[in-house]
Amino acid sequence: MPRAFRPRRLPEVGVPGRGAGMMKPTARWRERLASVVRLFGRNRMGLVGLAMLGLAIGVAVLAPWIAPYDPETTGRVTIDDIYARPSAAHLLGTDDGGKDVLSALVYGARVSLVVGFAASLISMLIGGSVGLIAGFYGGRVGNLMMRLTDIFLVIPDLPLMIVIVAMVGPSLWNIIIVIGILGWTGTARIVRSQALSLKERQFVLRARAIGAGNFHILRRHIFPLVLPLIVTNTVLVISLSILEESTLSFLGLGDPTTLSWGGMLNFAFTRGAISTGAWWALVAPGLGIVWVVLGCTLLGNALEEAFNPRLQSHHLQGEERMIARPAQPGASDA
Amino acid sequence: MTGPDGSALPTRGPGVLLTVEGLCKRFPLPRGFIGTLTNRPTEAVHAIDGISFELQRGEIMALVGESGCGKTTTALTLMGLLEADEGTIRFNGEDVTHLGRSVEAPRATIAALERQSFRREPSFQPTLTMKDLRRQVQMVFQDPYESLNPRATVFETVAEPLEVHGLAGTRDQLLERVRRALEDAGLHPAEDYLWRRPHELSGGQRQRVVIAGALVLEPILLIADEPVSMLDVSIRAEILNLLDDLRTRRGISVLCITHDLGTAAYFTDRIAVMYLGRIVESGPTQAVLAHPLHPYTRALLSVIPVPNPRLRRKRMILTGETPNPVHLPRGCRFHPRCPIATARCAEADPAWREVTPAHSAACHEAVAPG
Amino acid sequence: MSERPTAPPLLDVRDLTTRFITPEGVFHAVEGLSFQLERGESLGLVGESGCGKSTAMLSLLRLLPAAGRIVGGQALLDGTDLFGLDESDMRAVRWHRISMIFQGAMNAFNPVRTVGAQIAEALVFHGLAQDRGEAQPRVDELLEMVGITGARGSQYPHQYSGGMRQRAMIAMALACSPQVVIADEPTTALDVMIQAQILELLERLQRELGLAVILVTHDLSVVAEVCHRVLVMYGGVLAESCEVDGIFNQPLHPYTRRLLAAFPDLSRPEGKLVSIPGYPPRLNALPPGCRFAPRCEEVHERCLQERPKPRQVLPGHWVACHLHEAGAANDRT
Amino acid sequence: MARRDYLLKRAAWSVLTILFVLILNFFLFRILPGDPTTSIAKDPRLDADTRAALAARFGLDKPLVLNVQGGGLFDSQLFAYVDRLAHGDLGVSFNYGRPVGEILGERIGNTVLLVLGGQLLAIILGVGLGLLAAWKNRTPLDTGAIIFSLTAWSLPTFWLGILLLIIGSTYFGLPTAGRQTVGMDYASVWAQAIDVGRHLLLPTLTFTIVLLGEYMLVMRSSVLEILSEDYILTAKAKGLSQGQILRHHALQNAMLPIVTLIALNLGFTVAGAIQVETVFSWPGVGSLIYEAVRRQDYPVLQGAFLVIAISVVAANLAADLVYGLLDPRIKSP
Repeated sequence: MPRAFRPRRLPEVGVPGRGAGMMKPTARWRERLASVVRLFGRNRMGLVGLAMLGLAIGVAVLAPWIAPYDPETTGRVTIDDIYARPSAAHLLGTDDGGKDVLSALVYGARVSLVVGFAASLISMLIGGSVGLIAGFYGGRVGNLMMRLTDIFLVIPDLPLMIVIVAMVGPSLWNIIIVIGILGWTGTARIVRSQALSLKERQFVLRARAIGAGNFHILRRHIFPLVLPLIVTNTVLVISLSILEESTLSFLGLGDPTTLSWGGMLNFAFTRGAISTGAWWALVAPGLGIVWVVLGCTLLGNALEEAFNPRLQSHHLQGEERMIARPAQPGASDA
Repeated sequence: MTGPDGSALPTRGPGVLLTVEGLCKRFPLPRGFIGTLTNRPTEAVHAIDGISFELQRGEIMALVGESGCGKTTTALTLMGLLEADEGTIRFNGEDVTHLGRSVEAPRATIAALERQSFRREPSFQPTLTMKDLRRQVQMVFQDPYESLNPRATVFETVAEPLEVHGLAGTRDQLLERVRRALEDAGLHPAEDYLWRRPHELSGGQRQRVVIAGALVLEPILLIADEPVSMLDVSIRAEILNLLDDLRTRRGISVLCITHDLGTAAYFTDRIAVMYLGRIVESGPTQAVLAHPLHPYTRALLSVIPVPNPRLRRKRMILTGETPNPVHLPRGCRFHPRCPIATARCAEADPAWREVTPAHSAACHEAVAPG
Repeated sequence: MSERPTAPPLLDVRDLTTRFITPEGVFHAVEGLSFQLERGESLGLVGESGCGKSTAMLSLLRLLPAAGRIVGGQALLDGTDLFGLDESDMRAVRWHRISMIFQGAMNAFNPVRTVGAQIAEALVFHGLAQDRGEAQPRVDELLEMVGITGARGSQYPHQYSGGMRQRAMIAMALACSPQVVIADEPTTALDVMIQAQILELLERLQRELGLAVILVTHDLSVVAEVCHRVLVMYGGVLAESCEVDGIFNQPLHPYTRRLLAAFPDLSRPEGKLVSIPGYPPRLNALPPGCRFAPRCEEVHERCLQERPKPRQVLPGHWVACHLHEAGAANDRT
Repeated sequence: MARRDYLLKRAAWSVLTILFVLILNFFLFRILPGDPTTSIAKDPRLDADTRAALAARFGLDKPLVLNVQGGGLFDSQLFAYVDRLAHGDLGVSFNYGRPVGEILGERIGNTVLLVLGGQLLAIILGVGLGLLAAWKNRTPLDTGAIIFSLTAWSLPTFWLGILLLIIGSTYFGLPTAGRQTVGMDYASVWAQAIDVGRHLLLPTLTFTIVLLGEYMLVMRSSVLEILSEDYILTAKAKGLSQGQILRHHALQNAMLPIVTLIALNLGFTVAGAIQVETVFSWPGVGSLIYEAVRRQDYPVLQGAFLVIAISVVAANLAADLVYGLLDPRIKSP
């Protein structure tokens, strides 16, 4: 009743039994899952993102069967093979070493995805736990963690990554670890603020009044409500990690033993692809990065909408359609 | 009744359940950055400032006051969710004031408690722990929209207290106890509600689920903080009647915290009126309504709207708002807003007096009716 | 009030019908609501949450959310149909002729602008002052009228207490000297003492300024205290409407009677509070007959099939109930 | 919290962060493998005396953090480092053989020019577009703006730079590298400014597009939230037009999260600068880092990181101060 001033929520109505109450828990789980899928399905952009990501994963897994050439072995290279235009033999042309760009592109998907998933897993674990501890437990340890997060939030990531990778040496694992341990601050901040507001909620107070301890409350009331947020955030962190990996590789800090999209661009950029007009060597790997990152971004965006549905409209909308009565000039019958 | 050490307790009748004496709770205000550096003395909000009352077994008592008078702080302190700065809380004769700090009792003690509840065996007086206290004192919160975890099913919510206290037993036993609690709270058939989530329930049903969650531990005291103020008028009565019912059938005592004197009048035995962290008047409901002793109670009564236009009467409207309990006024804390204040009121804090039997007030001017 | 007015009413709402078009279906929020408001009259609009009372008021000012559609009816303000105006003419009507006091004034003020500036804004936009400076004396006057010293006008909403914010909201509503003030649950979130202060203020201003006030509330007793006439809504339709005394001392609609019994009444505390079992109707799946029929104790076969129309069963006393067809009203005294 | 308190707290906080950066920087270069001074002093091919002499020369014989063996508690590598920094000594570049401070000083202006221009454009466009998209929520315009923003966000900065470089040089004849045309004699300052501007065009555009997406998305969701607030309904009820509501009520409130975002985004901006400068050979700090990485010029790397980190902290503080000015809830409690 005090919510009358919020008509955008639509009049609240009592919810008499819908028969749903009779269902078994498993059936209700399926129903819930279905409702998330339905909500998600309404967002076309999310479906597109999911498809893009799925295709990239498929390509990465099936790389040996898809790629027309083996990127490791280089046959005899003649001058004509270097930066050869796209042709039937090389659908996307060749690169500065005379190798097939398409094959490198297919195998490069593996590096991007592995770095993206592994690094964001690390970020999620660190960020999620720091955020939960800082937000929920508070106290001295929580406060310290909060401060530390604030400091790491301010320190620019990429310069620090460059410095560390330059010094420890660019191996795939080093890159994953560095991206992972520097990418957690965003997650920590979001999880922290969510946990902070959740712990003030009345159902947490109720749990305390029952006699529940911190761990119980964390497990039963905080974590399940923070989880969707962590998942959504992780998807976005994957795209960020992939971007960061490609940037490091482009700057010459990629793992020299594996060929990533960023590394392909680095070679093309530093070895005259621009001046030779070999646009295919530049465009193809870049599109690869955009494909995967955009897929993740669209998916993350859709997940956010699904978990945290936004309002359909705001106060400045619907003015023109508000009067919808049939025209009745001068109708007076009262 | 006597306390655990054999000393006489200030009891009235055989069944004093809860005794609160001189309870104080202050919240220090943040001093700010400069304040901390210069070590400025810390100011504090005097949320509750020396309240005392008794609650009998099987009694429903209302603690009435406006927002900011400290009634919710009182509830949280009684629940052990806040620790009192001064004063004592005795539950069943035992001092439970600082249980929040104590270590948990060994499992054997808890097992003993399970076998012998206080109600059946008043002579048995083991040392209480916080966890035991939590089993016997349960709370119902104001906002049923907020006091349920939106992701948890009704079953999970109601079963949670049993799990926390390690009383879950087998799945079937658990289900049975949850079902019984739901039925007791007026949700029947319980099967219809077990697997619903809060958004599938109406406001009244949610509040019933909260009450079921409190009942499942079979408490002997229920602290209800504004149990109906967020509900539609047409369903308030069913919740209030449910509380009344629990008292009649189970002998559960209820401490109802509310701002609504009108509602309190309907189902409570006794009313205590709070103003600025203190109880200013307390007595049997009928006596307080018929002959309010304290001017603040009189004012509160006069402004409660009565749904009968023929009874429009002179309202006694106090000016201003309840002051901030940081700097308490000298003398009687009500005197700056009091319509009958005298010079004496600005000087001396009035003593707590029993004006007529069981009906007391803290006012210099309070006189027995007639 | 009881004497028949000769002049046409100030506000004449006829057959107002408002719906919400949503993915969950069409919500029949207000259906065929008619009422009149006389000059200087105070009308109470009572009902539980979701009964359509706020929607009806927002419809008058055409402030519905985007899903809202006014699908029928007229709202004649001094003979002009508000629903026939174009948007810019409607803007001129808002606040200048009909203003609104919102519930929860906490959120009704912009947090980053001073209270004074927000009151002055209304004056400037309606051409009652050239600029902020020229509006200042009027802003001070308005604030003082509601008991706030003018100097506090330069403060921000968060520096006000709840009661003061509600006073400031009233001051803002009166800025352009409107003929009609709609007060939507003006005291719901406030303490009893502050509620009494605000109600007293509203009563005083209404008397002194000759305002016509529509008081929207769920609280029957508030209406009993301050209104001349009452309109009870249930499930989007009118249930009963008459002078305030009639509603409380001769309620005809079963819903009104049940609702009265659910209210605590300090003048007869020996009575027992009774709740109304069941739920209000879902506005996107309405029963075919009377909307109260599923909860009604006196339900008949007819109630389940046919919707009752509002009828005047006593002078000035309208009821929408099959039990009270014309002439059937004499069974109660 | 009083404003003075807020400002002091933020300032103290920034100092603490800078201290942390200093210590981090020190340890990074002492502990991680790869620092040549450390490795030389440990080179097993040298005899023990030479190693000791080298270590003494670089101060590596001293304890790392605190000297507890005697000779003063602060006679350690850490405090020697801090002492050198305090005198503006950032070491000598391996590659250029000149003090790092000097090299950075020459280049920092160019980076600021680039970053500032790109930021300003991105903020103006992002805020405008975000406001528009939110206002026209769920229309094709809104969808288009979202898709554009998400795509822009997903573009690797360096790749976008390369694309624009190819397009700009092929079709528009724009210069592709450096700050100005090499060996050009300028007739006037004006002519020089035009030349620099032509060089600046593509890098700034790259920068703007990359930043634009996020600003737009945040502005959009921030405005959406504000336009759903109760005070917007109040403003509408007051008779304000849509444009007036957007200008007077939505814009300032929505800017608050943008200010925070700008502060948080500075690290991202720096990352963008490194990439853009690398692609366009823009003689700023970013391309200096790129060169230092290729040539393993550690003193330059260390110095550049320190300068960047401190500037970001300082800019963050500035953003905090602006926030304090914009939000009255901090200004006057």
